Amino acid sequence: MPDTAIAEAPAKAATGGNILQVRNLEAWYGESHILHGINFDVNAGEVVTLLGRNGAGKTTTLKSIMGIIGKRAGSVKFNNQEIIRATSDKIARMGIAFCPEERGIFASLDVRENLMLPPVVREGGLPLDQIFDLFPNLKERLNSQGTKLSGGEQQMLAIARILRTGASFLMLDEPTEGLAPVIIQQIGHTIARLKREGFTILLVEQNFRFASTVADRYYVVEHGKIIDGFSNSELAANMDKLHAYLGV
Amino acid sequence: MQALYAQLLVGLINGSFYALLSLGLAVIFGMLNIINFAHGALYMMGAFVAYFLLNLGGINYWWALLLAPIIVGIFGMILERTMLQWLTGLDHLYGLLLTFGIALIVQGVFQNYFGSSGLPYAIPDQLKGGMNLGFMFLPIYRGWVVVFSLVVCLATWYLIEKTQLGAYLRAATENPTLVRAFGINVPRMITLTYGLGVGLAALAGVLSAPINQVRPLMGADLIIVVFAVVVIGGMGSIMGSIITGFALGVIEGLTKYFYPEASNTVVFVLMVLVLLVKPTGLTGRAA
Amino acid sequence: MADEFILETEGLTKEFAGFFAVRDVALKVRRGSIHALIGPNGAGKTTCFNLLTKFLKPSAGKILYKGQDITAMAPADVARMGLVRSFQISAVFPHLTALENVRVALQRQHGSSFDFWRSKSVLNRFNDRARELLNDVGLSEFANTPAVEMPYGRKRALEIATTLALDPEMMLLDEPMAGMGHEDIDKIAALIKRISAKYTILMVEHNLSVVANLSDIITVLTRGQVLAQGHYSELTKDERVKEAYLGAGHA
Amino acid sequence: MTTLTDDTLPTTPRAMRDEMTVFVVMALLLAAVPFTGVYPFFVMQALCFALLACAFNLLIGYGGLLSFGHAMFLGTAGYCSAHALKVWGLPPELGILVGVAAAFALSIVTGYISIRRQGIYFSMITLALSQLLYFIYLQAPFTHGEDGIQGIPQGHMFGVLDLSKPTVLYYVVLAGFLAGFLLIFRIINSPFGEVLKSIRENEQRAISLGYRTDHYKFLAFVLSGTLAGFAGSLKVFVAQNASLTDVHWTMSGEVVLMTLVGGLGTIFGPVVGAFVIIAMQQYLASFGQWVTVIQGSIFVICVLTFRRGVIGEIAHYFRRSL
Amino acid sequence: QDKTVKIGALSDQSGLYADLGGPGSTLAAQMAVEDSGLAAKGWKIDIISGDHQNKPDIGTAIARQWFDVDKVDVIVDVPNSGVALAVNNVIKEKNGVYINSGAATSDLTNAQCSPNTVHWTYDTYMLAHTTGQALVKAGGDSWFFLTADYAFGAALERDTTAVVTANGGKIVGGVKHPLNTPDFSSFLLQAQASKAKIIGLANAGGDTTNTIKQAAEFGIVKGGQKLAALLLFLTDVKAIGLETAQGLNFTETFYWDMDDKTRAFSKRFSGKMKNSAPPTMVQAGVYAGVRHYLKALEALGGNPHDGVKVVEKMKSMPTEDDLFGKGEIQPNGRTIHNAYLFEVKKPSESKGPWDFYKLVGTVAGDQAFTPLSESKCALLKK
Ligand SMILES: Nc1ncnc2c1ncn2[C@@H]1O[C@H](COP(=O)(O)OP(=O)(O)OP(=O)(O)O)[C@@H](O)[C@H]1O
Ligand SMILES: Nc1ncnc2c1ncn2[C@@H]1O[C@H](COP(=O)(O)OP(=O)(O)OP(=O)(O)O)[C@@H](O)[C@H]1O
Ligand SMILES: [Mg+2]
Ligand SMILES: [Mg+2]
Repeated sequence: MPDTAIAEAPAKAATGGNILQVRNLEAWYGESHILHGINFDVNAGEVVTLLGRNGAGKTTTLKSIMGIIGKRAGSVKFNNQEIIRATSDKIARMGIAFCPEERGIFASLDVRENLMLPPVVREGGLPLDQIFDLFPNLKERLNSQGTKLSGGEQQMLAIARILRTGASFLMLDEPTEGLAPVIIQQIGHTIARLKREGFTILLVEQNFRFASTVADRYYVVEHGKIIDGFSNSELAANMDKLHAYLGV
Repeated sequence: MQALYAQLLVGLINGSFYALLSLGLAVIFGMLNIINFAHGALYMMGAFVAYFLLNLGGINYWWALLLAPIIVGIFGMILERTMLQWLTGLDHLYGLLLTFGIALIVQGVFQNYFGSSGLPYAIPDQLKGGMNLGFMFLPIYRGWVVVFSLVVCLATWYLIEKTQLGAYLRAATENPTLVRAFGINVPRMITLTYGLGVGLAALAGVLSAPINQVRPLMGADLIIVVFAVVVIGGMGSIMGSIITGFALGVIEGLTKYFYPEASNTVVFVLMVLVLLVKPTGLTGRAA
Repeated sequence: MADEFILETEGLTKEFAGFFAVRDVALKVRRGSIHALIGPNGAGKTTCFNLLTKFLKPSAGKILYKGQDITAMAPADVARMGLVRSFQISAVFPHLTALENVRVALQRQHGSSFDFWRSKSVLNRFNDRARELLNDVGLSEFANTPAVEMPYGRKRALEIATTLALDPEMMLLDEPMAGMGHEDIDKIAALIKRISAKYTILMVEHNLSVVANLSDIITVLTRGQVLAQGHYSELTKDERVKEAYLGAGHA
Repeated sequence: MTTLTDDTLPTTPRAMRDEMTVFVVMALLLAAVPFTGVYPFFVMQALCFALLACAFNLLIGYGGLLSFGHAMFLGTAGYCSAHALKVWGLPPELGILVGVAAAFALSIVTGYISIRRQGIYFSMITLALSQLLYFIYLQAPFTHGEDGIQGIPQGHMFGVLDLSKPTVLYYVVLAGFLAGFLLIFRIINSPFGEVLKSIRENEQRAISLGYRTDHYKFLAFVLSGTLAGFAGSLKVFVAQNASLTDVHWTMSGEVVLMTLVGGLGTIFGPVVGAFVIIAMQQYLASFGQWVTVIQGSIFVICVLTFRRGVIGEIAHYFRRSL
Repeated sequence: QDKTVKIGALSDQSGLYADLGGPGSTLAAQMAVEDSGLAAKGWKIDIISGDHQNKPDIGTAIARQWFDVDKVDVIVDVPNSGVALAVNNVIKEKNGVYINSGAATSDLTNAQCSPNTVHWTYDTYMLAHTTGQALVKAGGDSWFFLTADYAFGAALERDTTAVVTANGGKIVGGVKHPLNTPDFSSFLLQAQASKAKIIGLANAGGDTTNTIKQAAEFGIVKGGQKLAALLLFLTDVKAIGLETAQGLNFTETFYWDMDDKTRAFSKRFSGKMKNSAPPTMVQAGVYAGVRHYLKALEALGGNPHDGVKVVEKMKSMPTEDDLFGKGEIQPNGRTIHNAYLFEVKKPSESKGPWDFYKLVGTVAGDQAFTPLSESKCALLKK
């Protein structure tokens, strides 16, 4: 079965128009070829989760979309515009925001500066008070140095700061890593709410239990390829297969 | 006692050069993570550009104050685009060596064409003469240097520490890729920053042209002292280098009075002492 | 008493410019147990670890290890007494091979580490022991791979092997499963279980299933203070713990 | 700091064998110099700097510590040896001993002060210390200020080797260099060297394993400083003078440069680098004013195009450690 | 007889002294060879040049290599006292000929004199003596010294002090400043406060020019004090500019605009210089020294490649040339010729780009240089 067929099949079931279209995406770190032709779509307003084992290439996929991988090939269309050749600052300004797995909190900036750092690219971002509702810790530590936050607080800050920008397409790389269960639940609620407000979210998650509470559709990545894809409703039917893929 | 006041004031004047130079160095180090060894050479270029503007183009000191930093700044930006750019993410050492090489080339070329003893540059008429302060004769030009550099220093500090642009810059130092992925054209910003730092050096060059000889090697020895200022202030700390710059000028002035033989050494003594007590300089952020 | 509890703290406090990251914590870790430290983000768990291993100086309080006051010791000396930690972000020597990584730890105890005049081939006598340790954590095939080239989960395993090489009495593990796939989690959990027969383990972990399965006793920290302590089954019933940490959805 | 030596390959037994082979070839080539018509003084000078660069490399390439004041050991040993030879009239072997002992003492003092500083601050404090020393030497009567100590007698080593004969001097210098080189090679491949490498890789981790890392760095510093001093003492016999240039910061910079041109963190790189730079100084001398421009261009090209240095690039190409 | 000669012009080609020696010295040597007319008589004379970068070890390495490999017979110029002394030893060891013009240290013909060395042009003793004596006689009887804090500065100060006090003047104070100080205001304030009539600058190069420039800024000369630069070259005056330098007193042994002969030579010389500069006294010294050396070789009938022998011959012949006039080389290697006290012209008096000096006085060679009776040179105690 060709890859494209897998990718498109579930997409039809989803809502809204196609916002991101990835075709034959390949990527390299120096000499090593990591992505070998990734194909998938994301429709406006849905939450799509990439699943896969450690090192499958999930993060690399997000980075390639964002344009921060040295060498990449294939096609990535955002709102029908080809962005595979664009530089990452242009891509960001088109309305894609990325929250990296290593969080990327800036040590030389305090929490407030970290939060205010990403420029607003369009209307419609979350106002600060809402952000503080979501993450009360941040409000308390507003004047601390960014990297003096605890691991989990840094994760919150990393998510919070891209909600402000007004980008409507969010890519979150393992946002729950290192977070306490309470906070994970909160993030789940936030994602659900963002979705209601019209955000589109591409999520990478190891925590399958969490993903299942928020995602509309799943793709499974292995060895730099999409090997399967199904919607949330098909989840139960696919559980066995999934266990095999992820080694749960 | 009067003599002492005079020495303090004179020290402050020298301090303003240290402050301006180390400020540019701190901006460049703080933002680009490059130890700009070419700083002394660019300072020298600033003075030379002022000389040429006057002698070839008939452009006076006041315009030179504006134009020389721009011209040298553009030169710096070309350097950044063609060479320094390729060193992002590498160890400090490479930037240091590259800029050291650039300094040798620039100084060598100037020496070839203008010899090493230097060229004269007169004090602008408006600033000639001096005031008798009672305890000393203060050349007006020197007074102007202090005031002007203080203003420039504070303006630069405000720009970097208090504006959004400054936050971008600081963030880009740590993780340029990510900042770029937030939608900021980091390479352009870095180029401009380097231009700014270099422009500050050139500005100091123009300021010093009427006081010192316009010589190809005028910056070569200064650079080490200026490094020390930046280190004492805490690498990359803007306020740290401004304050240390002025303070060092004063301390050096006092040394010249009490024990002149040590006046070139005092900065290093100070550096050792400061680093012994505060391992990352006076205001340095932890490594 | 000193025999029963390998590590005790009294009134342990850490203040950062007016902010109390850890406040008045009294912790008792029983010899031979797996003791988990959980709590919401920013509760002070990592800070606690840093205090115990002397990477931070306590603002107040006392730390007793094997009945001895270690409050004023240097980090390396604490490690020499058999109290060894792992880091929240994995810590290996990236350009050494797995075998060399472990050997560095073995070498420390054998007193030859200042010998600059001897050939390093004297270190070969540690190879067998190093291989054994790698084998224990399932890394035999990686013995000659530089650590940089190893997958994330394997690096964590390597870190544990290195720590074991010191033959510690007590290990502090900071989120050993963070960022790991399910496969690896199970492997490491099994490993921890296995080594707990010989060592006392104090660990921080957010993965509740791991905490539930492994730990003998759990201390819950919030806002730098101890909120509750007990077995997993007891804590899940505790409303305060639910609110502060587990969240409403937890049964 | 890690980007400096990211390319370092793990040393395998095969790598050790490669290195020994190259060493033997190098030693033979150098031993043959007097028979080739190559000017021996040039080679001797280069050998002294090569030893200095190797000592420096021990600190940065394997300890991750960039000293920007290594000239102070070179110069101090030079002055002390020169003084011992000329004023006290000691025989060469004792003259060398005096110089090395002085460098040893100096490295203990400066190491104690600097070793706890990190990264760039370490570099700067070493620079500051060496500048201090520079000014002291400028003032101290026994150094004769900017005139330096001139016309140092070469004498008879162990009473038999007449060092005023170029060939004899050459082999003595060569022997000194090879001995120093082998010692460094041994240090790198010793149990101590292993610990040093691991500290460079991840200091926090090394501490958590119970290593008092400062002690190891200190020992590395003292070894490196003392060996640099040995190079300085040898140099006195070659140049027959000891001057301020040897303590000036530009000399410290030159050492960095030699090491970088040859290949940082490679065993043979500093040797090659020293030969390249010294040759450059010698043969470019006739270009007069353009020397600095040419030198500057070479640095720029080196940093931009072959950052691993001559040996580093070769090693990388063959995937060998050299 | 062997008629090949190789001359090595060793100078600072790129640093502080490049303008007063450097490529100009090489040119001067070349012109001396051409003017000797020896080529037409079957001699083969080559010149090579080198840059000692002001580092003694580079200087000695080059010198040694020149003798060992390039078979150089004579080394000329060598500014920078440290390098000059270091090279002196090598030349003695290799039995070459050393005609030093650029170095200031009087040690070359005093404590460290050598049978292979001739020191042309000037030295610290002569500078101190001539300038000091002239100024005290003109009424400058109280002195304050600004001294570069190293051996050269100390020597200048010591020698000048001796002259000043011997002539009835007194020293009211002094300050030692480190080498290469960019700012002299502190020191100038101290000099101003001392109320001395003469401020003696016992320093060189950039230090001197900066002092003079900044002294003008602080109104020192306007306030009635006089600056005496103990070592100043034509190129330094050029660098300071007449506006600032006017009225300065100092000593040189050669100035391009002395008479028809010097003007003719200078015209030829500047025509070949990149920046059309006339010769400095150091470059003139190289020319004169090489001319005299070649004369000595010609008198010997060939090149014996024996330094001591050639230098002995040079000493035995009186010197005479277009630039320094008549003179002699003393047994210690010191060349004796006239020294001149100059004053820098006002800008209004200057008629050309290099028209800087007014001659104020002339001191005969035997008055200006170290008397043999005071010399500690070992060659004199035969
Ligand atoms: N900077 C890099 N240089 C070279 N290889 C890399 C780099 N980053 C990642 N890789 C390799 O690329 C592959 C895919 O990595 P990626 O980070 O995309 O995995 P992932 O699916 O996100 O895994 P994880 O769940 O661990 O985050 C892995 O084999 C990894 O080792
Ligand atoms: N050096 C520091 N300076 C100031 N505040 C600090 C510093 N280190 C930690 N903190 C603060 O102390 C609190 C406790 O931090 P700690 O890292 O111990 O949390 P944690 O319990 O490990 O959290 P997580 O589970 O998210 O890793 C946090 O609020 C953090 O911001
Ligand atoms: Mg990932
Ligand atoms: Mg933590």
